[in-house]
Amino acid sequence: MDYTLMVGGEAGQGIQTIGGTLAKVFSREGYHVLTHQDYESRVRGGHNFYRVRISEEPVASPRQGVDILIALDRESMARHSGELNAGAAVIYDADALQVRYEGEAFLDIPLERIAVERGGSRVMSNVAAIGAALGALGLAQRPLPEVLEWALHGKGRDVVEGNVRVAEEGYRHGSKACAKCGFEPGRPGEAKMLIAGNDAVGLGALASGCRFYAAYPMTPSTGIMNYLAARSGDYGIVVEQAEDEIAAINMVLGASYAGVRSMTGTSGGGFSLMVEGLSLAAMTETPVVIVLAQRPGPATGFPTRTEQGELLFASHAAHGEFPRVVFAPGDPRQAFLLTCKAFDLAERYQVPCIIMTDQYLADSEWTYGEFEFDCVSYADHRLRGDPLSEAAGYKRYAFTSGGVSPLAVPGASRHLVVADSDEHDEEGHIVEDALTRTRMVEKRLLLKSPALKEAIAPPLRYGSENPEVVIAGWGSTYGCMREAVDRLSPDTDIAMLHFSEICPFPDTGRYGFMEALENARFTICVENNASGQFRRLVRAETGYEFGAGLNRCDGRPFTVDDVLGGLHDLIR
Amino acid sequence: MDYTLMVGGEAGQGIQTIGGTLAKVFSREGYHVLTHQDYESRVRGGHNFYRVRISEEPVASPRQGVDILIALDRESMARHSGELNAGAAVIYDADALQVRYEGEAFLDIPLERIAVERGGSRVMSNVAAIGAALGALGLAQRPLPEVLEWALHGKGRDVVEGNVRVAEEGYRHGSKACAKCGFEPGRPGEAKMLIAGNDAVGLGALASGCRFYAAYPMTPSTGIMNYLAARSGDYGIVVEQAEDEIAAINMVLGASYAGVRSMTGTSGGGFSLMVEGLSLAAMTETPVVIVLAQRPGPATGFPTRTEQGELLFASHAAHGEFPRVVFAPGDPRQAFLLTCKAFDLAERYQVPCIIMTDQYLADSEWTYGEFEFDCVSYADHRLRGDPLSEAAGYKRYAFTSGGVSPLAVPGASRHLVVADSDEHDEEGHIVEDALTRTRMVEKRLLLKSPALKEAIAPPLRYGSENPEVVIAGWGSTYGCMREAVDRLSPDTDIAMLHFSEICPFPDTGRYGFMEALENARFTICVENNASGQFRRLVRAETGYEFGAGLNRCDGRPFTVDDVLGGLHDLIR
Amino acid sequence: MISFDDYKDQEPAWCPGCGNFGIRNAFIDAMTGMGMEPHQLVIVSGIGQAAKFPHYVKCNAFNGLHGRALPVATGIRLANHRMHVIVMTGDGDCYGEGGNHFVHAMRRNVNVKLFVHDNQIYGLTKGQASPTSMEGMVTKAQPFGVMSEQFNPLAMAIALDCGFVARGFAGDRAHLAGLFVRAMEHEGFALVDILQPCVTFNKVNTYEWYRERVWKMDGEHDEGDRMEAFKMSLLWGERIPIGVIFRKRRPTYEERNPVISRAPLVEQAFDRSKLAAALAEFY
Amino acid sequence: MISFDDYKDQEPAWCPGCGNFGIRNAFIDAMTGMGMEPHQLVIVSGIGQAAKFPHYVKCNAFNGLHGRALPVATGIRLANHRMHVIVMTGDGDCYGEGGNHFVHAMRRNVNVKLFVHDNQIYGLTKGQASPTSMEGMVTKAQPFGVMSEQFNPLAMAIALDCGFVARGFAGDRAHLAGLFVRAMEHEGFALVDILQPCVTFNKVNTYEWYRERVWKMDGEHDEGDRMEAFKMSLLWGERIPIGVIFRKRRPTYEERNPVISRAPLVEQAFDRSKLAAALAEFY
Ligand SMILES: Cc1ncc(C[n+]2csc(CCOP(=O)(O)OP(=O)(O)O)c2C)c(N)n1
Ligand SMILES: Cc1ncc(C[n+]2csc(CCOP(=O)(O)OP(=O)(O)O)c2C)c(N)n1
Ligand code: SF4
Ligand code: SF4
Ligand SMILES: [Mg+2]
Ligand SMILES: [Mg+2]
Repeated sequence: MDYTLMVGGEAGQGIQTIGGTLAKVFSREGYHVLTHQDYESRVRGGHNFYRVRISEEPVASPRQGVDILIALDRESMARHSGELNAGAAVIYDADALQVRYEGEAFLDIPLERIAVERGGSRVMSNVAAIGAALGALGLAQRPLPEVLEWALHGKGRDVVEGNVRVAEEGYRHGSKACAKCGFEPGRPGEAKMLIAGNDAVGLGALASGCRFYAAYPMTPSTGIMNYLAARSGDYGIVVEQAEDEIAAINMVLGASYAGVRSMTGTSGGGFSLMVEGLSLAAMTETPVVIVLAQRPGPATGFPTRTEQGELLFASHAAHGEFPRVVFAPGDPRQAFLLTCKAFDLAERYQVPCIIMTDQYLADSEWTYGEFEFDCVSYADHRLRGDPLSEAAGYKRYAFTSGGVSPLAVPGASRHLVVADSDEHDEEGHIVEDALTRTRMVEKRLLLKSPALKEAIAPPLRYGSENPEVVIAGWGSTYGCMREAVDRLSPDTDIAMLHFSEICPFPDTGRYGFMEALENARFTICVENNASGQFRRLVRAETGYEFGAGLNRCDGRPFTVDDVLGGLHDLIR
Repeated sequence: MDYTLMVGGEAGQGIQTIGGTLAKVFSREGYHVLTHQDYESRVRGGHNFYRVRISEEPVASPRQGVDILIALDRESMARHSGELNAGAAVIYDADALQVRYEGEAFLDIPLERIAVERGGSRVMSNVAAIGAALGALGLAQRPLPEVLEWALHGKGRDVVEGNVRVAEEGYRHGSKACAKCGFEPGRPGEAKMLIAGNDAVGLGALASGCRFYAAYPMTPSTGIMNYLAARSGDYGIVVEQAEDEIAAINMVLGASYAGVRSMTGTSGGGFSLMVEGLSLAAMTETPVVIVLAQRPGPATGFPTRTEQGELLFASHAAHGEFPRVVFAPGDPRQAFLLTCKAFDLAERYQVPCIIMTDQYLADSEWTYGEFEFDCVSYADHRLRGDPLSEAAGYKRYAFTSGGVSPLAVPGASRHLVVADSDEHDEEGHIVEDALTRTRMVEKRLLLKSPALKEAIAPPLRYGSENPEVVIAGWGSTYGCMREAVDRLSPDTDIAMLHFSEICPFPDTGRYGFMEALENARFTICVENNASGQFRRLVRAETGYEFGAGLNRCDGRPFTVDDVLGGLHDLIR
Repeated sequence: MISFDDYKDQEPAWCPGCGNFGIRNAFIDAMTGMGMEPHQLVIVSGIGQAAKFPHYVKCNAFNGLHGRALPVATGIRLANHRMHVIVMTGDGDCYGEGGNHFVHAMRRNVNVKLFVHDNQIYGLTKGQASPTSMEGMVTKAQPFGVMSEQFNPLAMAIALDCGFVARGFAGDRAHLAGLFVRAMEHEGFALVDILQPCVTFNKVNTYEWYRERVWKMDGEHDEGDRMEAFKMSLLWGERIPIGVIFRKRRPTYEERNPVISRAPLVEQAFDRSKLAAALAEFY
Repeated sequence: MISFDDYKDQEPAWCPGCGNFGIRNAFIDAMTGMGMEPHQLVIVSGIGQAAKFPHYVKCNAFNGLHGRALPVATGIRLANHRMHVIVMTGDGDCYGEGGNHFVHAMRRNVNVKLFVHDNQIYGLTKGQASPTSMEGMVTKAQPFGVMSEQFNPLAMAIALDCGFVARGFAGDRAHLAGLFVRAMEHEGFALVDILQPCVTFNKVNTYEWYRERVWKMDGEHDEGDRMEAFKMSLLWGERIPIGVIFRKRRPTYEERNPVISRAPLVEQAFDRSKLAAALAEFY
């Protein structure tokens, strides 16, 4: 079984409710799920859709084609009926859309009537649609009540019961209308967790002991603020909406200086405003984690869409020279793990760590058996408590062999902690002399860099051991590349190199990944941007030139089918 | 003759007056002059110095060693007496410094007494020092009165006359004290122009018809604002000090949109704040010239010192993908010419142009016979007047074969000019669809890039035709590299490649400069930074790896002697 | 004569019932009433629901970055002060991200009209608090309710001696159109803060909420008296005054700057012959 | 007992005679007078002559970016509100580059003390106009004289309902030290704008100029009356009032935010055992 459901309609029609609830039902039933959202920069109207792919096998990428389309308006029909797979079904309410579609695929289900009759309110027609889709698919309706309770949490027993009645009736209709559809629901498994990229970053922050988050709202990063704000009381996190992104990063640096783990998140425009603060983090050696959730630029661009257009910017951002860490997770699990690693490295080496996501990853949900919390180690790298009080003397920027100076918590002892944005001496006071400058550059940049590089894992290799074709990429193209390898293997001798730890660049001396590229006949770099930024980065780091690039810059994510099509054209 | 004079003392003691006036005297007498300043981030006290190198031959770099030291305080003696060349002279006032130095070199000249007795005021002791230095050198004192009049312009006849008397008396003393010094003044020539990097950028702006300059003060870029502000009345330029750098760049974009050529200038920290605006310039296709006068970072760093630490930042700055031009002039003449070229390209291709200087270049003065104004062509690339009024229709972002759409002046006709930061259609209105997006990326980025690359000149080659050693660099290392080539030729078969037009990278297919690198035995990249940014850029652009790098990151510029020493160590 | 329909452009992407429609209508009324033509106007905006305005009204437009409309407008005016330059912005855009420009634009007194669609919420980003959100309002980003003092743009403008300070209400088209006209007629920087219901995210400050409270205080106080105006600006509760609160003629930047006091910069020809003098300075 | 000398650190790089010396002396007087010890303080500053302050006084310090001291101070306070957090800043730093943070820090009412060394000029960058420069002042960057209205930080603070608004004078050490003490004692955000002669670049507002005008108005008006305070804040001319202009106790952010109302964040242990619950939400 490998089906794609799509919910289409205007903003404000409840597309997210339908898509999100369906995804939850499937994951609870133990299916593998992948969702992804396409929405416009408006609050009502326009055209949005939500895709849910389900399978008994792990899924990692959206696919082209739709098996069940829930069309909440005519526009959805106009735009998406061309995408229907053979045997697809379309759920719609002819009365509501005031039009009737001909053809076997089109199942007219009186969603609004069901809602009014069984639930007493037209708004519940979304729940009827959920039921109808499950009925059409022939999936068990068992988990529906509990999922509805989850979705409506806090809304009271009556509301939930009304919704359950509506869903059940929708199910009956869907099941009947689709009696001959031929969907084969597959075997349910153990309940899985369902998590989106933004939430995974938030969870990683929780797991790392993040205590302070300041940010300014900006799509697609806002979900992280929402996640943490909702949990701020329970987990003891101060979440502050700053007046602008400049304030956000400076607040975060203040909190970090004061002794707590701190993070901010934004998108490209906000990140642009933050880069002066990034440079300050570097100079003061204040740990900070910054999430850069990319969207298509330049400027305001496509605020609700996806792109990988800021790799080179993030890698070189801000004035002056300093080391940094740049991660680009490929899926929510990586987002979680790399967030934890970012907090650790930021504090251990007192450098800024940037986590790059994008709208596609931020908003799309994946299923997992579980997250390995235990593989995440936690260590407090700060100097506080007795070791601090008892220290014989303290200098914030003391020279050490590895360039890392003790990071004391101010106010926790009589020692004074002086952080300075100017070039400074070991104590943190302004200097003008050439010698101290040279030693400080050595300390901050030259000594720390090798240790940071040491901490960077090699790219993920997946596929053939001795591949003829290598596809490489970074960040959110992980899933579509992985599935492309699955589909082409073993007919094609293909492997993937996925880079999620990008800066410092993984050590080519220590890891053998460059050989795979050098020995392959075709090497293709897959990027969700126009200019091939990773290709350029690899050239800058290694001198290696990819054979070709597969690029997309229309604001939409790659599907596995796009990748397969692209490879087909390139490999000949 | 090749002498270096140095004036040392505290901030506020008049070092700039002495150094600047001496330089003017020399350039008026037709000598080749190169000055450079070293000052701290404070207004009084500390230790500053001003170096003036003079020669009958062109000079392009500071040298180590001092021939005449004017020591205004004891600190100057302590710091610089070790730098004295054989036969050097030190001018000081034992009474003022309350100490007497032993040795032939030390010429005690009663500067304050001369000032009081001849001029009536102790502050004129600086003028006495100027006279003394000229006397010691044995230079004609002829141009002194007119230079003093220039330096004291607007101060009235009496003041000038008093100063002239003091200078003359200083001259007599210096001449007498240095009777046996052995300086050989060389032959004077035709008066030369003397110009610093910042002024040359300002002059380039004037020559390009720049009408609007908004900026926020930041060392070392402030000189540009001062230059233009002083001339704003005469040349019809609005110079506005913005509340911050974000306002500055946005004002400049507003003025440019409205139809006038506009520029801003800043240093690294301010540039960080401007990058969101840079991205806006790109998306709206609004012409803009941005001067980035570098200083050592990160953060506040060394505010009054020099570094080339922002090449990769400027080349990749801001969110989203877009073309840009980056220039890095090597001397004031190049600064002038490239500023003119930047204005032209910015308007012709409607892209942002960044001119990178640094504190060394911004503040140091060079002499030239004259500037070639005529080689600077001026063309108005905007659509206005009758051609606009008579246009049949107007779309700000009309698709064209080269990606460049007509840039109309709003309000100059009934046509509406709509500029948009969101992804937009040809008329400038917001869109959400994939197709328009793809075509706009093509227009802005893919179509314009080749034309821009076409406009970029190759690096300047200097030295041997078939060099065994190639030294390469960018921006302000031009002079020290050039002199190093002069000094090593012909014994060493050496050439220089100096890059002043960096982004887009000069076309390696069209120009043969890569062969020089590939055929050389030693290739060395000279950069005033720690990490070798240009080396990395060349790798990213061409895959080529330099044999070695010669770097300096202590906030001080290279001297030709540093380069010679470095080459000596590397070439063996 | 220019008509309402001549000003119509793209179909607005605002939610049905949004207060922005009322503002748009009042604006077009004011412009047509004054006989202003689209090409005489430049509307500058930032990012937000309010900031989409110039796409829905015919005009020259610069739709720039979030928070940065005012400096762009300033640049336009300084380059060409024959144009009527209007900023359409939201409360987040203008008082949050753009707060610093708000302060300094008033000090400069450039002849720009600032019309703030103040829905007391971040609309486009789906309902976070804005500087003008009332204390205690709960949102996804403010689960404990807004803890900061509500920002008072009018009091601040009076403190900064802004020459034209007014408040309008999106639900009163005629009154608002009248304010727009008066703002346009004022020589100098003018602020009109417009109470604008956001029917989707602001469930506190609804049409009804505003209707119960707005009070047309035109004529009730001396518009030229800064102290009285300040007092008036502090009213927010049972009664919320709308109308012109403060008015004062101050010399504009355009009048003061000798470079442009005669003619707009964009109309001044570039005289290359002067360059010889510029070069001569360096000898 | 802590003494004056215990607070001394590096030798100041200010010009001889600079008003900053007076501020430093008054500050140390206030701190020693209150028995405050250096490790209990964090001084946050931006960039400028004023902002070098924490290098010249013993304390915990964060000398950050130009204009950005307030958000850093806010972050420090929110992470550890047992620390006394003081911002030392200049008029350009705070009202120019940092203007937006000035506005919003007052709204937040975080318990941070803001001491602005107001020399009405950009000192460190050699004499450009600052927001508080008086109209008409000629500088290299303002050859036609300052054309913008002089910024009035006190009026603006009162408009924003800041809980402690005062003006001091660097030339009156004892009075200024008293203001510092009162500001420190106030529960909440406090602004002290300090008239500070810049002997090098500001040739208008000299010691003499200030001395002829400053007027200790303590006791002359009701500090708790916002209208009276506003009126007082507008005085600038023959008489320039110094002292506490406005005072009002408002709940602080630290008191309102339930996450930290009991204990500072930095003292709250990280409880990893709660993570299971966080994970469970995703099933
Ligand atoms: C630098 C930057 N930060 C954040 C955003 C995201 N953003 C877009 S609109 C907006 C706020 C909108 O609020 P408001 O200005 O009140 O306008 P409204 O939508 O309420 O009319 C934000 C935060 C952005 N586009 N750019
Ligand atoms: C982002 C940025 N812009 C500009 C500067 C340059 N700069 C340093 S201090 C300063 C102004 C200082 O004025 P003020 O804050 O009044 O302090 P003062 O020196 O007068 O005490 C400026 C513009 C900077 N360091 N960073
Ligand atoms: S979200 Fe609010 S402000 Fe935005 S269009 Fe809808 S109603 Fe209007
Ligand atoms: S320049 Fe002015 S403010 Fe700066 S130290 Fe000197 S006198 Fe003080
Ligand atoms: Mg709003
Ligand atoms: Mg100042």
